[in-house]
Amino acid sequence: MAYVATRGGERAIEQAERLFREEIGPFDQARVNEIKQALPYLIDRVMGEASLYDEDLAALALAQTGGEMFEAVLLLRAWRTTQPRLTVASPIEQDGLFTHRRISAAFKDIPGGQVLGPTLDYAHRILATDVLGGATHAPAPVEAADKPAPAHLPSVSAWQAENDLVDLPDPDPTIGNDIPDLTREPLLFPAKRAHTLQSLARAETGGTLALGYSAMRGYGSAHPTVNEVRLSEAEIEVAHPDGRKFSAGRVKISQAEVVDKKGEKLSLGFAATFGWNEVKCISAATLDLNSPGAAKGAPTEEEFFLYHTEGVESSGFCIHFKLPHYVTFQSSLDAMRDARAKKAARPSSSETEPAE
Amino acid sequence: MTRVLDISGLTKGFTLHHLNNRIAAFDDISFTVDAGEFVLLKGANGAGKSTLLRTLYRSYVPQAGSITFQSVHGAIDLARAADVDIAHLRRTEIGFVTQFLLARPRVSAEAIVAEPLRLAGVPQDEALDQARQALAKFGVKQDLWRAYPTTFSGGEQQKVNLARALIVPQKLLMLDEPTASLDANARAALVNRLTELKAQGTAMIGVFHHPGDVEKLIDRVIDLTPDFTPDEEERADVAL
Amino acid sequence: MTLSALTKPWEAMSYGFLDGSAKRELRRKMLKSVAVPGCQMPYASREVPMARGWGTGGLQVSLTLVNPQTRVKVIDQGADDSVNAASIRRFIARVAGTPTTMDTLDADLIQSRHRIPEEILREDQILVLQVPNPEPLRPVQPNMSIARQMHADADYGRMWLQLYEQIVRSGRVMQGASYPSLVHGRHVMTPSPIPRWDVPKLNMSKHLTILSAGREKRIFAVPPYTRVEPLVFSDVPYKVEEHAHLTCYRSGTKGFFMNEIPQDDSTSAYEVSDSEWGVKAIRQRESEPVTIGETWYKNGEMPE
Amino acid sequence: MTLTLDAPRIVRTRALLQVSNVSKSYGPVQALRNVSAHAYPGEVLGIVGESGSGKSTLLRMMNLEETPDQGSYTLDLPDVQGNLFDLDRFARRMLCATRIGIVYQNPHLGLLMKHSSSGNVAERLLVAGERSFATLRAKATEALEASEFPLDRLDAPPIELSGGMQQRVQLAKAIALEPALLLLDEPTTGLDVSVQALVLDTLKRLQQDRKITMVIVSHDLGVIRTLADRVMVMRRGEVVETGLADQIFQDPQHAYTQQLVHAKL
Amino acid sequence: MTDATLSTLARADAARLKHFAETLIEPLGDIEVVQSRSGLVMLPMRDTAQGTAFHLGEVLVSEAHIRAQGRIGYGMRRGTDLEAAMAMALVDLAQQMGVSTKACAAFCDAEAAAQQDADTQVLRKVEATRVDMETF
Amino acid sequence: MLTVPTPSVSERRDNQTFEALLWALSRPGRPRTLPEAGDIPLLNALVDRECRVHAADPLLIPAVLKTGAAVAELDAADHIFAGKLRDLTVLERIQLGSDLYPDDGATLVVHVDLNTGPTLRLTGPGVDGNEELQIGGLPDSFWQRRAEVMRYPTGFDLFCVDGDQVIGIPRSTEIKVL
Repeated sequence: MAYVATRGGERAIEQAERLFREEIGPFDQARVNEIKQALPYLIDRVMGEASLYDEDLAALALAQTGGEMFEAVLLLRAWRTTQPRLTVASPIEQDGLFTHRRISAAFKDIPGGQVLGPTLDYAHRILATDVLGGATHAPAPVEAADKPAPAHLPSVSAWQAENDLVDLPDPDPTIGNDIPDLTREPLLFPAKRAHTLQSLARAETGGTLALGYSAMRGYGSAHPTVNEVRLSEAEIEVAHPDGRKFSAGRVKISQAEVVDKKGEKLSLGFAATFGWNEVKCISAATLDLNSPGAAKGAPTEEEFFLYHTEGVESSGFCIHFKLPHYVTFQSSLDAMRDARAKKAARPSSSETEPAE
Repeated sequence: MTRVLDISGLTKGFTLHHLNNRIAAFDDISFTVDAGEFVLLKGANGAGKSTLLRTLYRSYVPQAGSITFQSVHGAIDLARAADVDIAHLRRTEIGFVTQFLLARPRVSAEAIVAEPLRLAGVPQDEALDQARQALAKFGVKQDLWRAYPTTFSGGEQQKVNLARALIVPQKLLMLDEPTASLDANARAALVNRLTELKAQGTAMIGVFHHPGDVEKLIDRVIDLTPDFTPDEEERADVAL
Repeated sequence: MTLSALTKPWEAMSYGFLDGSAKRELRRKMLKSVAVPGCQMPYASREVPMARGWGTGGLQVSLTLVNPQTRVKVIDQGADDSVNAASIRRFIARVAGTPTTMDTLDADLIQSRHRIPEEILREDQILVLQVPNPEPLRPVQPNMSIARQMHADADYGRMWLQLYEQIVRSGRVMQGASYPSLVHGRHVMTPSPIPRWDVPKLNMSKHLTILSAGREKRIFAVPPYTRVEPLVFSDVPYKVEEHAHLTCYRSGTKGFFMNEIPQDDSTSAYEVSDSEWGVKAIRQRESEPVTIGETWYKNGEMPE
Repeated sequence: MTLTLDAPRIVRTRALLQVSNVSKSYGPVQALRNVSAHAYPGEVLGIVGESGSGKSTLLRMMNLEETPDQGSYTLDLPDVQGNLFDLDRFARRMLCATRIGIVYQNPHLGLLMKHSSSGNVAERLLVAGERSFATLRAKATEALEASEFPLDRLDAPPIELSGGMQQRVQLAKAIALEPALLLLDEPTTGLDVSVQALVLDTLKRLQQDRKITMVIVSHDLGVIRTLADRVMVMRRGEVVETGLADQIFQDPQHAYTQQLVHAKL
Repeated sequence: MTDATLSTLARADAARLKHFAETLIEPLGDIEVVQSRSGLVMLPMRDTAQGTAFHLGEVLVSEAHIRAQGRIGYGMRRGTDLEAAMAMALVDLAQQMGVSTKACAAFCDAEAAAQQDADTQVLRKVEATRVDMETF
Repeated sequence: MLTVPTPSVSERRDNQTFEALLWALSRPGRPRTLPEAGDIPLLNALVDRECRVHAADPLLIPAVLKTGAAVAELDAADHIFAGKLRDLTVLERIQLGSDLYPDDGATLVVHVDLNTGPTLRLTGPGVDGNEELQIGGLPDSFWQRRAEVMRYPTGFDLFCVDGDQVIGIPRSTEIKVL
């Protein structure tokens, strides 16, 4: 072949990926296990945003991407596409949750009590620098109580409903395949509530916090009070072919309920996600609380926050600007040069002067 | 003579809801007016003279009786005629003259005088021409014709008003103290114009503070005393 | 017998990466988008192992269409050898075992970002265009629900107004790529960010074009022999880029869309954007056997 | 206590606009109750009433932006037949685009604030199908000129203009296609008094020059008095009184109208 | 009501479960494998504000579906351990067919007790974080 | 990291069926060959648990259920396998979508006899100029009624199946009966 076009692309992309991977180095089952054990909250965040629950795969994704969160989430999301959907579990009900942490800011004490569970809320945020000097940081053991806490705790809003402070909803009878599914149906507006909550469950934590924070600071119409925050484990209730229901295991979930105190009764905002991630749930619940009646284009408007907290889409769009755009750029340059030439050739007149 | 107006049993009073009060203005009035006839309404201050004029013009709605007007379209009862018919008659057959001009910003004196002609379908140029003649007759100086009457003195505004109100020859004309505080020249011009209109057959009903101004025109006097009067001050505003 | 003998080996993925239900949904939506040319059809858009915005929409369409016999060509900015094109081509071949080609004439399926090849596509070829922003109304109406209603109403006044404004401000229509075009006289579409040069190639073409936006989850199509009319004023004609007179400094070919290559001496050189066309021209010049197809543009002019 | 009026006998032309027995509820709130209104060709109908009286809802219905629960709406125009509330979205849009102009109190509702003023006017022509740039430009200029808009600001975006100028752009947009009906929703509310007078004057002039039928909604009696031939008084979704403008202002019959007029005088 | 035995098996220690299930294969005889795969289970949750059921996401599970003499053995567990799911199905099948009944029951009881014990340990620690609100 | 997967038999068949359907709908009036005769290949290539299907022939229902789709009445179905049409009921009840969502218009599959019956002249997208063909086995005035019930872009899309031959007629096609 006399002429060979420069085919640098193929080689370059191969080597570029190698360069990235070289820095991370080899990874194996041991590294995956280490990540899984050492970084459970990071694992939770990846599982939540990927909306795929499996600690091993999440740890693998983190190992494979060197902890690049957006890449790790994308890996898991994409991998989901190859797996068949086997069934839809029964909806998780709050009163069936195996609860590790449950607090409310609305009352000093609540039925079932304020149970702090695992949290750093009151920890002194001091770096354990002595570890760098060779010390081992061993956490002090929990002094377990004699009696176990009740596994299931009542909901704060149930008490509020009994006292006519809030209207509790009629349970939605939708189950199984009839529950709207964002991953199979396009998101259209006004969004179905099931789509909104599902989208928030898989939303990117930082983006959700940013928009939720804007609503908390005053760009929303309602000021949230945390009615209830829970960290718990939920059973995956599925059915044997012969009809017997059983739990196929447990997954960690977090949920938040925030409350607005305007009007005659309290109104509630809600969010939940896979894994333990309180900040995301409180932010998302605040968005949910503020979305009714929000102005078009406001951060609390459902179309705005649902589109802009979708991490895989937003990060993908952001990095796609690195792709060559020289054809479109050329097309615009052509128009720009021609417009300039036209302007130079013509005495300026008020009729065609730019208005700005 | 041709009958223009036949008023029969006309009654008007005012219900003032906020005072929970009903005030009678006049009761069971009947008279007729012929073409070219000038009727002067007389009576003590507040005897209902202006009220009667406005009722005939339908700025006030009568409560009983009839006002049969011989329009070019045939006889029509102004007490019951549809609003749209009244509006049409006001543009074509029935005029109302007061001493007040409702000037509008940025409308020249000549344009405001020409307006009734234009509304009656006279082409712009011709209407302006007639308007200038009328302004001249009422003694408005030529350099004011294209100026905005909003800036004029009261007296000058009144002249513009008369020129406007009398420019279209109407079949029936109501005159509500048009001469008040008018200077002698303008008063003469007014009388001239009214004489012209009377000769053309316009029937006129007028209220004059100084009836002497129009003495030569008066054919008949109708005395409305001793009818009770509504509070005229409160409703001093008059339509265009 | 042991437990491991009873248990099946773990299957890595399905043919063409997408599972069956994803393919079926895409098939249904492709049919609807052919039935209503230029109308954006919402679809679920699965996540694929590529970042959103890098051709995931086009990729899902290609993965649904291919079989092991489908000869696939992938271009980005007109070039087969651009990094993203190479990556997508490699991916399709890897998950669907398809043969690949760079020759437009050999391809059954062409997935492209931002260009339509210069050689006329045949009836049996399918062009898949990657679309970042499927909504032509977005510049005038960022709210997608309102924009959808505007399409439903064929309410395109704002679209025209945008062109009016550009002429008023700049003396000409400033739209570069993605020139809004009316399809079958009913729906305005943005034909992916192809240059103005390429839009007339969609009008009454012999091939089927499918446009897919993965991130925005919209798919639309231009069937063969369908009117695609760029929005223009009756007295301000449509203008393609002024590339007709430019010559490719590498292949010597002239009358096609060019890439401008800035030179050290602050001048510009030009290189034909359709890389394979350039390769063919060079081969022909060097007397190699090469089949060159008919081109849409002849001497830099699009025949009526 | 007043006499019942006869049907028109002299003016036999049909009303251009006829809204009949319109009712509309929003949940428990009855916004309009059995409301009828009409306007003859070239007539200016004024609608007054406090906020919440239903006057703006009625105007939006006349602009086919809302549909009542019951009632009908006709326009006596060639090619326009039947109850307009029965028209589908398409037909409504085309009718509004070509035959009805509207000026909103809030210019943001009627204008694209960042587009050129001429473009705002041109948009209406574009919606109606005009596709020649030169014609668009000429007609937009003409309409802006007729609205007494300064032509040296032709391509300035409304956001850079004063409130009065913004209303002139709205007006130009509304009249660009010589509409049969011009709807004005509080067109001068919020403007300085002096600017208000100028805008009203432009409206009056346009009305006289072009004989456009107008419906003007305002809570400002001064505005209604300046422009309207006939006035309709609304309260709590109902029409309490209609009449010639001078009659409504000088001899209001209904207690509510009296209260309104006396408050103003 | 959920089936306690199946739930116990789904959470049972994978190594112990597989080890035990191997012992059931011989006595069970001919087994037809209908399904052995990994896949996703959609996990919906009910929103406490409006009662709407929505999807939290998908849980990766392994599934085994086996048949013998008209009976169905079924296993579904979290994770990609297809063998563990198969082991669960084998225990389920054995219990239905009356194979190694006592051993199965003993295995399940032991696992259930272990799980119960683990939960209690967790909840005792959780209880330690309860705030005593009667401060005066 | 992984090996190239190969298509299964069903994967291959669905792919071929869709290729034929897409080609046929893109070229209204021009027949295309399906990998197998009848409704089944269409059903398997297009339909799954997200669909609502109406099947006139009860013998088709097990195949529908196997796809996971719900069986639906005519006016709730997104895919209608009407078999041999005896009357025009289907045209009165079929979903046509809306201006907002034209894609909600149903897909209708009917059995016809090609090369018999009235001659039709097709124009519209996908047709180069015009296309003439004969489609028999449909009720009288089928084409007239089709034109009456649809207002573009709402409407339904039609596949006419004769053995292993399929003809696609999208809603955008205008049909004149000669």
